[in-house]
Amino acid sequence: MGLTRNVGLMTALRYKGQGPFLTYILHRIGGLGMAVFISVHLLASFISGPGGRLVNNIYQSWIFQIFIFFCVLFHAINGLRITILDLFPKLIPYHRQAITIEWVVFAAVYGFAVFTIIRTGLGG
Amino acid sequence: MAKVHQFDVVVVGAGGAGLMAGLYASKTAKTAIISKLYPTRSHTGAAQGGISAALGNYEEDKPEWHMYDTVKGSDYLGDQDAIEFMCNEAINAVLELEHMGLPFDRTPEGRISQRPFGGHTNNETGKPVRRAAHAADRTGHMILQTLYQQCIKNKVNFFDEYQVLDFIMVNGKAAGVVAVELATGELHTIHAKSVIFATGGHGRIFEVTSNAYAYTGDGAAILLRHGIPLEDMEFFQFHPTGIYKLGILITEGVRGEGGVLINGKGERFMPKYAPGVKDLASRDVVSRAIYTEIKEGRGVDGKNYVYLDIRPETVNKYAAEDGRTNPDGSKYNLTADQVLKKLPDIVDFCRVYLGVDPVTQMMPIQPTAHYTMGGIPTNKFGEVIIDDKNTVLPGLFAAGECACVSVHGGNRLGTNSLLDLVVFGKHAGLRAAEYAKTAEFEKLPGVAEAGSRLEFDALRNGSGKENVFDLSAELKNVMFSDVGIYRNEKDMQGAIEKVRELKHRYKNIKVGDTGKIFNTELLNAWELGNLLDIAEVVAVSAVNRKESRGGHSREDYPERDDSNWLKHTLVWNRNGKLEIGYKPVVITKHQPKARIY
Amino acid sequence: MEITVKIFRYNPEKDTRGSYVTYKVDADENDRILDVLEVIKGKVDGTLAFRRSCAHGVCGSDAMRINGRNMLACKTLIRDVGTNITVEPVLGLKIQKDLIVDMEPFFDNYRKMLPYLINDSPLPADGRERLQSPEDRARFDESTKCILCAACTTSCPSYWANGEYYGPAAIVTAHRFIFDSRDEGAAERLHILSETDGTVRCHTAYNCTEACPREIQITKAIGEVKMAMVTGKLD
Amino acid sequence: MAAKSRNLSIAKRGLMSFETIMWVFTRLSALGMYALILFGIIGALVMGVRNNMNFADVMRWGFMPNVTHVEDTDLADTTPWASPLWKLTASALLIIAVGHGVHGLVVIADDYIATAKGRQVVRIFSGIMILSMIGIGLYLIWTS
Ligand SMILES: Cc1cc2nc3c(=O)[nH]c(=O)nc-3n(C[C@H](O)[C@H](O)[C@H](O)COP(=O)(O)OP(=O)(O)OC[C@H]3O[C@@H](n4cnc5c(N)ncnc54)[C@H](O)[C@@H]3O)c2cc1C
Ligand code: HEM
Ligand code: SF4
Ligand code: F3S
Ligand code: FES
Repeated sequence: MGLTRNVGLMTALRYKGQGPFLTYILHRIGGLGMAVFISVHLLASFISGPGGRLVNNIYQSWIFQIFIFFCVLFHAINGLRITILDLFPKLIPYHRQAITIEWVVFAAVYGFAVFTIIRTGLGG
Repeated sequence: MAKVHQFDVVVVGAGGAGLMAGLYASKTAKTAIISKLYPTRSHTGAAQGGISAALGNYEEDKPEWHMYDTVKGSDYLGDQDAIEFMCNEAINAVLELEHMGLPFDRTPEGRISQRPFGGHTNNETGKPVRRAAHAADRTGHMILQTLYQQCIKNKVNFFDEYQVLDFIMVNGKAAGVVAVELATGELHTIHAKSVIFATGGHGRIFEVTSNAYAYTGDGAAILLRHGIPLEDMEFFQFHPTGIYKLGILITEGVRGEGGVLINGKGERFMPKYAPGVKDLASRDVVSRAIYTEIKEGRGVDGKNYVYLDIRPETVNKYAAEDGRTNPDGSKYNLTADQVLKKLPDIVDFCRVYLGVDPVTQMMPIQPTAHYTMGGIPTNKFGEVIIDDKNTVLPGLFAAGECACVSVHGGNRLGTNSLLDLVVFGKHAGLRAAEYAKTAEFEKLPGVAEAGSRLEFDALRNGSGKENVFDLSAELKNVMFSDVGIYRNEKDMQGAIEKVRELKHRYKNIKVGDTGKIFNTELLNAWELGNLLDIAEVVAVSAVNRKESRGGHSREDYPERDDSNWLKHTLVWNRNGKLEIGYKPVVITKHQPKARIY
Repeated sequence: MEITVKIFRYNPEKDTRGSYVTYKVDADENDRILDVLEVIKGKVDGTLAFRRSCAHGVCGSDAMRINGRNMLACKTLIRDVGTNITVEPVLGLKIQKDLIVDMEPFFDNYRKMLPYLINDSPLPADGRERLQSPEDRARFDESTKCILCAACTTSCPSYWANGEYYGPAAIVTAHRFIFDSRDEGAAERLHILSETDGTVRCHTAYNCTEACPREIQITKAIGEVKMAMVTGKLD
Repeated sequence: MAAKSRNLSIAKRGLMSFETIMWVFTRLSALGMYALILFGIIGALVMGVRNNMNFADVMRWGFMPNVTHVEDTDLADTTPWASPLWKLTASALLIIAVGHGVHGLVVIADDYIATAKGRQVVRIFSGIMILSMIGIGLYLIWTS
């Protein structure tokens, strides 16, 4: 009797949380992305050989760099915000403003990085 | 067959009264609390303003003054022995709540903070006194939570979301109740030695009401069907300040903090009606004043509402005019910030439901049905009385808004209800446990729940066309307009006929939901049956009382008539016919005199 | 004005899964969603099941998902959400019928927080109240506002993922006592909350704070509890 | 009446639980990583990369100051970039990041796995992962 309590991924993503919910999801994706990237990267470098080189070549392609840079930058900037707010809970009511600032900083740094990656990527 | 449970004491209702009774009964007896709502959803949680006790934390105050104010507030219909008992117990009751953890607001010295409330005065000067202990404007919420928490701590048994349908009486004694488990539709018989009813009021018989959907008078209606009388049902309190159209309550605390009522012409009108305490007069007085203003064409835009104004500049202007001072003698000065701090929920209600910000705008208000003064007659130990000789029905108790002790008489003072719950809830619990110690379990009849099952089946299988929603809308409408703030013979007779017609049509009701799990349609239909029964009693009692007293104001008998009507009404249901009787009022210290504020 | 309301329907006695049914009803822009549900139940389909009591946002009965977010049906007006409305039960609790979900796990978590004042010291000798300064009282004022509606807990992605998490509402309850200067049970509560299903399950997703109809700064309260765990400071 | 200052002594509340310690570690390691990354970027600037490296490469170096990360750039001489100072910095970053990252994975796993047994498996697995990744990482840093 009764439907289960399970919440499917799609249902969860369709929940209309606000900006902070989005940053939570992106932070998680970023962290997971980096963790996977770093482990694979380490293993690949360790094994080296053709397989390892293939992996590292993929990693060095500019398309992949754009993705991993997103993970790193977003996670780092958002992580700093989380850390600050966590250590000073009094600031939490201002999280909306904090997130706005965070997006501005992120957009500037990430935009510049993507620009140079693409330029070098296409240029040679 | 229904499931059978056995407890020494069973409490029906988990509001302030039920939890307090359960808490105290459980100290010595095996106790269960049954509630159709999760306990924290009970209507006690809606109470805003405060709970009264002559703590004197700001200025001199005495239980005797509290008693006199309550007697006067009741328009001398309250039983003075019970009132004296309650007012004396008040101080310890409030302190006990604090000891249980209730987060009252605090004075600068760290004591419980108190605010003025309508009808509470210093008897020597006649000036309002700070008697209402409060936790912001959610005192009831905090009482409800604190008591529920104490019950958890004391491991009281809860039957949450079980609706009691019937009372089991064997050999003239209480033997238990029948309840339906909402989640499964299953019937349960709860066998008990003592049964305490604490099911709250029946304000849902009126259209504009501050009362919850759950306020359908279940307890009173169930007992009425078992031949137990209901007392003083003509007395229903209309609170002067409900949000226009919605009826949501704006606490009297707003006026306690200095808010004033303003009519359509922009005038403050209360000084005309109550020159002494003005906007802080007793509720019936203020409600009638508003109604009179509206009737004489001074409502806002000619409509049936006026304004309540808590904007600091207005408050300070009139406070200066009235010579109001702080306890230390300095000039009273309210700031916008204080409004937000002391009345956060009110500010929130106005913003959400009216789109009005009370700090800068006036609130449109109209009187709203609010509180059931009458109810199941009890003595001051919560024992239910079944006749004019104060005969007790062994094992049956009632407390809270569903009961009539009577401490509120013709009109309840603000904050006295929460006090009533705590004081009489406690004593009902203690008495019930004590009774259970010596009493034996009565043998249950063969199929105790048969009656309820039949009742349900009749509703469920009804082939009729009548719709619950329409019937209840018609009922509320006629009760509000014809048995409302002002009453007269002709309208009320019409209302009685209408109610009887509705009762007739009710037999033809259609319930579309045939399921068992959360069949809320069926339960709503059953509750409508209670509303109809109660409404009839209210209207019949009201027509019968040919005078004006407290909340009962008749246009055709505008004066109070102590020589004929200084007595309680009792109404029995004898085989479907209502019979009226009377009970004397207990008068000890204060002889009736004119009631002027 | 005619509005369109799409409601999640599930009758455990007939259906194996839920479905959406669309209703068109007349309403005023100042009507509450609860009023609309009442009209649908009263006039169109009586089998529609939902909880409600106070109808003005103080009892916590009617948290549900309205247009994809948790809200109280009685505190949400048509004018706030428009005329195309979707109403669904909250997430993360078992659906029992239509908009009614099983609240037991929610209250179980509440009870795990030792939700009562713990103070074994003797009462003041004069039998009067325990003293508390207005500042100390203000310290936990916000968390006393909680009406246990579950809007927060059922909006929390951590709670969706894992029903063992005590959830924001329980932590708000704990906060109400931990920061009450009269209470002496803080150590016990912090101990309970420092386990794997306690505050570490909160990843500051803020859905709870956004959902709370009482406007409690829940994430802040959780943050304060976390810091109390680390520093032992209770003021 | 004045506000009361309340403190729970360690004796009263006991030591922090593992979860709380790791919660603190995650924040401190985040700050630590910031410090090391900043150190790396400043170092890169001091070593005069302005004309020979693009912004993205500087960032890459910052996030892991290992010489292999600058081998594909236009730098004429990478010897200073392979100094023990940078190897130490890289090692510190590696250890902190792996601890932080793998514990992060445990946190995510705990969100979805609620049984005591499942959680134990995750913890054992994460221990193995931390040790092997740090081992491999150190090996790579000090042999390149
Ligand atoms: C908006 C508002 C503001 C108020 N403000 C104040 C104030 O400031 N001061 C003051 O003193 N008073 C105030 N009052 C009045 C006071 O709050 C109520 O009179 C009081 O709370 C009633 O408490 P109770 O315990 O009798 O009933 P409730 O708290 O309503 O409890 C009734 C209980 O009975 C249960 N129940 C009902 N029927 C059944 C059934 N058939 N089967 C099982 N269970 C059932 C319900 O589930 C509920 O748990 C206010 C009232 C309102 C509406
Ligand atoms: C400057 C760098 C970094 C900062 C400031 C940072 C900050 C944080 C913070 C504050 C958290 C806790 C989030 C929470 O509890 O809600 C976190 C979680 C996490 N971090 Fe990092 N981090 C950084 C680098 C990394 C790196 C390099 C990795 C990968 C190896 C990583 C992987 C993770 C993972 C997997 C989580 C768990 C995610 C989650 O709980 O949703 N982080 N990080
Ligand atoms: S914290 Fe807010 S959202 Fe959560 S249960 Fe309490 S009132 Fe509801
Ligand atoms: S939504 Fe959940 S993750 Fe934390 S901030 Fe609220 S409890
Ligand atoms: S009905 Fe009480 S909160 Fe909505």
